[in-house]
Amino acid sequence: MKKKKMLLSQETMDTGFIRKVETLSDTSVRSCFQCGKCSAGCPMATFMEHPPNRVMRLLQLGQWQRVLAGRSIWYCASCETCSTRCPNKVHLASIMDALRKLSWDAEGPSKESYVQLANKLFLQNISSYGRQYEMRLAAVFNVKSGQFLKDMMLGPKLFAKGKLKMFQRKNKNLTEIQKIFSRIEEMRKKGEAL
Amino acid sequence: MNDTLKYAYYPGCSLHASAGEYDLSTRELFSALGISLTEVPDWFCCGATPAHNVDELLSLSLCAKNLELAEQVEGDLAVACASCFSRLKFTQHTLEENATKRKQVEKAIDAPVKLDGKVKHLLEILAKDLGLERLAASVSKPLAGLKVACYYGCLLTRPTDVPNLDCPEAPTIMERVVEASGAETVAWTHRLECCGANFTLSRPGVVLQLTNAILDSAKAAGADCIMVGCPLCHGNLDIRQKEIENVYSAEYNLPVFYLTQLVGLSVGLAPDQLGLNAMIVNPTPLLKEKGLL
Amino acid sequence: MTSTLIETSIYAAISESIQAEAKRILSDGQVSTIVGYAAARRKGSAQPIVITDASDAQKLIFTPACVNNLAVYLTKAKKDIPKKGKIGIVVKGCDMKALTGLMGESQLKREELYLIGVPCAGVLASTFAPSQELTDESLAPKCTECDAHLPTGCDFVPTETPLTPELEKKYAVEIARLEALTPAERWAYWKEQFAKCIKCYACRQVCPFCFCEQCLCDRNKPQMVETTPRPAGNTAWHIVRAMHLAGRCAGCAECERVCPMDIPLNLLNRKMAKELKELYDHEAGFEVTEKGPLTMFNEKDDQSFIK
Amino acid sequence: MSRIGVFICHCGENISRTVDVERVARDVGRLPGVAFSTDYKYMCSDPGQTLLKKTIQEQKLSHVVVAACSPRMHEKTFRKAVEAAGLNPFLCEMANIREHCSWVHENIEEATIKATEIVGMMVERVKKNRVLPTITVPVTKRSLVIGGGIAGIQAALDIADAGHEVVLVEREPSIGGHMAQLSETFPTLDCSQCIMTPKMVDVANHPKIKLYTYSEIELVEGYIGNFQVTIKKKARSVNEDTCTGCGVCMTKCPQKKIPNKFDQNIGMRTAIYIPFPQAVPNTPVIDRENCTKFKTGKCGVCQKVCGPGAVDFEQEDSLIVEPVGAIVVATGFDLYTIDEKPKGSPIKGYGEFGHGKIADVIDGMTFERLASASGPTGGKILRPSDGKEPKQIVFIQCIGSRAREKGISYCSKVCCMYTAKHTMLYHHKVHGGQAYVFFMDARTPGKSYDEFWRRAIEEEDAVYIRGMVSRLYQKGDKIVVMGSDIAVGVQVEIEADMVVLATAIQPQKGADLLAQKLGISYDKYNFYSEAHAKLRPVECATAGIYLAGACQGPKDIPETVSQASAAAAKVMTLFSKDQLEREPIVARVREAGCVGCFACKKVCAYGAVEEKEIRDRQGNLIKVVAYVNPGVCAGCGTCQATCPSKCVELDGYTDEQVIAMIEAL
Amino acid sequence: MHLAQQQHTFEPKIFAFVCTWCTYAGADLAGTSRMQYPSNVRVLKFPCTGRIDPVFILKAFQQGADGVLVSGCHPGDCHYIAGNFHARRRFAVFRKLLEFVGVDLNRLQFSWVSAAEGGKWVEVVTDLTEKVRNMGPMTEFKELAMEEQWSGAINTPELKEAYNAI
Repeated sequence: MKKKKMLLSQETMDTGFIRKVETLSDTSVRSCFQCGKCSAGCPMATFMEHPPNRVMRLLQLGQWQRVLAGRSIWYCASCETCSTRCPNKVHLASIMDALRKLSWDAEGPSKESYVQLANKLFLQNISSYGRQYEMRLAAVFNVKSGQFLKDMMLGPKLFAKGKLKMFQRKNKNLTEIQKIFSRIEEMRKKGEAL
Repeated sequence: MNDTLKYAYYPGCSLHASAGEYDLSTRELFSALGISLTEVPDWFCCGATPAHNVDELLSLSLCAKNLELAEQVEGDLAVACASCFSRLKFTQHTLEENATKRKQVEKAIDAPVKLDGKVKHLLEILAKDLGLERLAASVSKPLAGLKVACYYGCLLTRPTDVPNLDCPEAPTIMERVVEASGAETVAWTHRLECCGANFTLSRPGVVLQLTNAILDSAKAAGADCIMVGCPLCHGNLDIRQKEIENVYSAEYNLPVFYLTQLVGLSVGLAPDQLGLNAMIVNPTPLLKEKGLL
Repeated sequence: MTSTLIETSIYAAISESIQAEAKRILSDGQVSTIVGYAAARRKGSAQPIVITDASDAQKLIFTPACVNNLAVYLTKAKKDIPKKGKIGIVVKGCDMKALTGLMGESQLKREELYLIGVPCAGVLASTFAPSQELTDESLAPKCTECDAHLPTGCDFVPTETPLTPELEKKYAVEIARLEALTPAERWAYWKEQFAKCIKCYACRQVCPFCFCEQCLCDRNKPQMVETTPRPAGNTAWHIVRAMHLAGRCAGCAECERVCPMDIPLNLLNRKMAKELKELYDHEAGFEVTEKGPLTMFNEKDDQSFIK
Repeated sequence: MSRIGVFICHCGENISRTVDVERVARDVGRLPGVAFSTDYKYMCSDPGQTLLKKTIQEQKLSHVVVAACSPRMHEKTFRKAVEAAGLNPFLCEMANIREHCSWVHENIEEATIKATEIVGMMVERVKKNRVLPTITVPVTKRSLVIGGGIAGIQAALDIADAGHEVVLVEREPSIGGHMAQLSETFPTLDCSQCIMTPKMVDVANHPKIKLYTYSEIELVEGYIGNFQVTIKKKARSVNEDTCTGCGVCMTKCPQKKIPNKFDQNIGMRTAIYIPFPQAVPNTPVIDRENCTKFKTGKCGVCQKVCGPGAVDFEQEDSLIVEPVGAIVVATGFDLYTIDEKPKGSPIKGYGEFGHGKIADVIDGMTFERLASASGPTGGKILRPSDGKEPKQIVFIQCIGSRAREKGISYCSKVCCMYTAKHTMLYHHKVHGGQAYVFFMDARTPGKSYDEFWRRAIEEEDAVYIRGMVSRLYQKGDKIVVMGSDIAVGVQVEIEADMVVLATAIQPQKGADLLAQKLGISYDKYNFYSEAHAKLRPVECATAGIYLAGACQGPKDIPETVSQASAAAAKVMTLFSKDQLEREPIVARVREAGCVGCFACKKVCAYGAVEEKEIRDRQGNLIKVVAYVNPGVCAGCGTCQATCPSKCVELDGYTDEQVIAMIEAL
Repeated sequence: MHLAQQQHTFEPKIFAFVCTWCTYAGADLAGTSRMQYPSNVRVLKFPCTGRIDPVFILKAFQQGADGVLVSGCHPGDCHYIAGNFHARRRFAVFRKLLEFVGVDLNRLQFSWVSAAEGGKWVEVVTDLTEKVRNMGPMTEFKELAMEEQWSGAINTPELKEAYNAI
């Protein structure tokens, strides 16, 4: 995929996808003129197969399959360095958010599952408890990702320091949160929101 | 200026869990400085990075809900966690700029969005609302001789026009606050670099690499300790410091303080009021050496 | 070693043709004057003559002693020649080259000349008596390198064709010998030659191309070249003269012939001609050209000697 | 005996740090002819110059040597000061003891000796300096403008509006040039003809402008202020004075299928024609090669239908001589073609793009005609091959330009901008179409230019792909474009309906021949050379000839117009005086010694040497000698070095002066 | 290497004939750039290399020059269109003549130095100076001049005696 020739035509360049990204991120994809400053300052660029500028370039050409297939978008740390320094006010961090959202929706073909899993569990925690339950988050992640012993050495120490709580009190107004989740879902079903 | 500063307080999830000492020291410090904090009742998680990462609408809605809840309490909203601060500020910024998103969010929370209230990080309250002069006047045990590396991380200052805490590329607010407390600060290269907090669960290897570079830079600059304003940064720098030393065969031994802990020390609070015992890298030898304990 | 005889039997017939043609053109008024050769007092010798009357036509001859380049009479000495009408002139191939050069330098106009060409097998060297037989030894050195036995572009040329054996090129051999020496050895050679010079300026006087009214080397304000007949001035004079003739001299060798001190002056001129042939593929005297090799240029000229 | 004054400048410490200036002043003071010598802190300063002037008067100096910086720096300053003190300015020389001595040597002893020798050399030189009078030449206050494109039109109007007569010569039947062909212009997208045609009409109506269309320059003689220009007026076959421009001839002409050059040969015209409806003058011309009357002798319809009887088959080319004082050259540009070029030409075509044999691969100018409302398609973008609207269109920049292999290494400067404009025009005209641009760099310096380019991408949906196209080939009715997006690092392939090539700008054909007639220099591409790339960009090295527009190098319209107005201003400066003054560093012939070999004439690059007849009182020709026209001579001195008897001398650099310098050392 | 501080037994005299537009300006640039080079060179300014007569070179050697440099604009850069092209031919031929009469051409250098080539000026001048320094003094023309003074060599015992007595 990465090296495969691009056949450009109005059909292969998904401008609808670009519009979606622009709507979600509220930033212009086409403003980018490929100066490369985003990639120059990205702390995560070395971990990505498409550095940020190339993600932008592929996006400009409507080549979303190539972008979403890679793990690049999941390796974005949301550190906002790119957005801060872009000469064209391209809010690349927001574009990354939009891409992850669209990948998530499309049950994207990304190879990166750990980050996605962590995100999923985090959001589940919010809807179940209202607030984060760090202990549970870590434990469930380790179970689901099959890394039972990950960070086991840290556990007792943190527990001793009072940094891990065995129980989490649910918010009294938890239903309000759950309503937010369900209203958003409903809006999306109706096509009122992306 | 009103003598008693009053704030609604949004601690965020971490301060009720792994960063309990940040919560403790914040409350103790503010009461010592005569600043009133009232915790927002039944606040929710802001959604943090994972929420905006995959579902911005959810993230905005969660924060908007929290802003709505904060309206119940008198005063601006004081936020301790850099991530919560960033998300709340982002929400205000986005909803002010984008009417479509604002309407969607109002629908999700089933309430009008309120953007009038000010969201302030603790640093802002200390440096601006209280003022550095008054802060300095409250100092009884100056942190003389302590060389502090102030670590901002990503979200306190970035991106331009959103947090508006300080210059996004060359901030000085942390340095000014801790210098008011009598400490020395060091100039170092990695104070704005990312620690990779988002991956602390999923990809710890990444975190180790990024955080090591930060510790290395602070050490090279001659710092005695690091000061942070974010529980996520703290987690990586403090909790994982031993592991990093092992992996990279390095020796840092840099205690990582929350800003409220250091300022708290300077106004004469006791170690147990500041939760110093909860720190993984033991600060006691350093503080003793500097005559601060 | 026996010497090779150069066949000159056709010269008599040529003389007759010249006389007839001269008579004709003077009679019908085509020319007012003819410059040619006539017999001189010493046995077998010849000298230039200017005739204006058809009855003098029979005085004209052509023999191996007719060595002079008559072209010079059309430049410096032209004041002696009546100005009216066309001038006829008897020219060998080598002399013709000088005329060609002079036409290119606006000194002569072709339409004002009537050229009587002479087929020539060679003339005598100045070091031999005029009555001497013409052999490869007594032949003038320039004739060993002659490439113009039959003059071209003339108004009249006798029909005879000279026999011209292939001979050793005397100047080329001498130039090659000098070139093989070291600079110091060459300097020594020329120092000795130039030291002989008495600054009589016969070379300048006889040269068809030294047509300047005032020679640079006679000037004293400023004095570009020392005028005294001493080594420094002599050397400068001969270098400047060789430079001024470069690309123009066609090798009539009159300078060398008239030099009372036997300085091999034509060697310098031949060397310059050789260099111009190699550098710019230029050979003087074959056609009237608008510009000479040193008054024109090519953007692609060699500049390997320039840093 | 000379009374020379020598002034040694310290230049602050710049000289005195390494040169013992007092010692130099003392030593040169002993030289014969030196009446006064001194050293001073800053000679160029006001008190320094006052010292100089005062000393000249008090000491009654005859010559002056100022030993200071490079004469390139302050020679004018000191000569002016000397003149103010009543001496001829050319009796002052500078000795360069700063750039050539104190700044390049550290050893004080060595530098001091060298400085003394340099000053001594200049002392000997200045003794031989002569009083040189300023040279004046008369000025004919009429100007010739060659080329009737926007550059020529602008220059002609500016000069004419200043009240001077202008002779405007255009090779084609109408003025207007390339700008008249354009559809819309960047960065404002206003219609080219709408802003162009009023100016063309102004030219036609201007009482001070004499317009020669369908005419060429035959011969240029003379020099600044005094040119004689011979113009060849080609036979138009229509009498310009009687023709009313009604156009009946054109409607009746039976030859209607002749490709119109103005429409890049995609539109057709008749044999008697005007190239485009707004042509100036509105007088048709008969294309004799394609006219039935001229080919077979039969027809003559145009003559029969012409009411005023203006058609004249017998008309012949005529030659007109115009005296002018200045010439503005504004011959404009031509476009590179990708066709195979004849062997030996340094310019190569593009075999990889089919050598121009793919019908729907067109150049930018053809696209302009397609997009033009008055063009052959009425402003519709249609493929030349089948008249269909292209749904995918590919633009390729830098065709020929920046391609050393093709023989052109320069950037054509306007292509980035007009390609951006093309994508916009396409976007406006073809709904649902997609434009792609392959580019190497986007070069958009200019007011509102980068914004314009970004607009094409950000608002007008053009997809820009960084990377050069490797090959084009026809596949069915598509053209396959093989490229690469170097930002992504993968190959790109597009099946296009039409390809537009942004071909390089070249000088007009025959630009070199015109330059030879004018005696101006040109570069290896035949672009005309300015006198100085930065400081004299509109003047030729040949005095009195000025450049405007793309004949000098690629330029866009605003730049062309600016340069045209600048050239006009230069002409007006020249015309502001009745007599022309110039520096008297020119060659002079000593007629007494000259034998008229004209070696000097042969080497003179300016044609300054003329032949002059010397006659006695009776009028008999004594001899022909050389004469150097001081108005034309540029003062290089090549003639003097060439003259065997040194009968031509360059004032200011005479042999006497040179030999004096050599002998001084 | 610091040239100025080295001690030399022989300091050659170098004449430079340069055009004002390119090489003179290039030498000016070397000055403004504070580049350093041997102080042996004396610069004579001409409008153009086209003005430089071969006689000047000859004269320079006669006046005691040990080396001569002729320098002008690069081909195509001539301020006077083609002066340097004419000069190029003139000197191509003249150097051959000098060579033929026995002048070592290592003493005669030609170069193109543009107004932007301060560095090249320094290089050309330094190279020629060093080369000529190593060759030693140019004695040929000086000896000729000496011979003029004496109308012959001191080759008899009488003359030598007379000379020594002076």
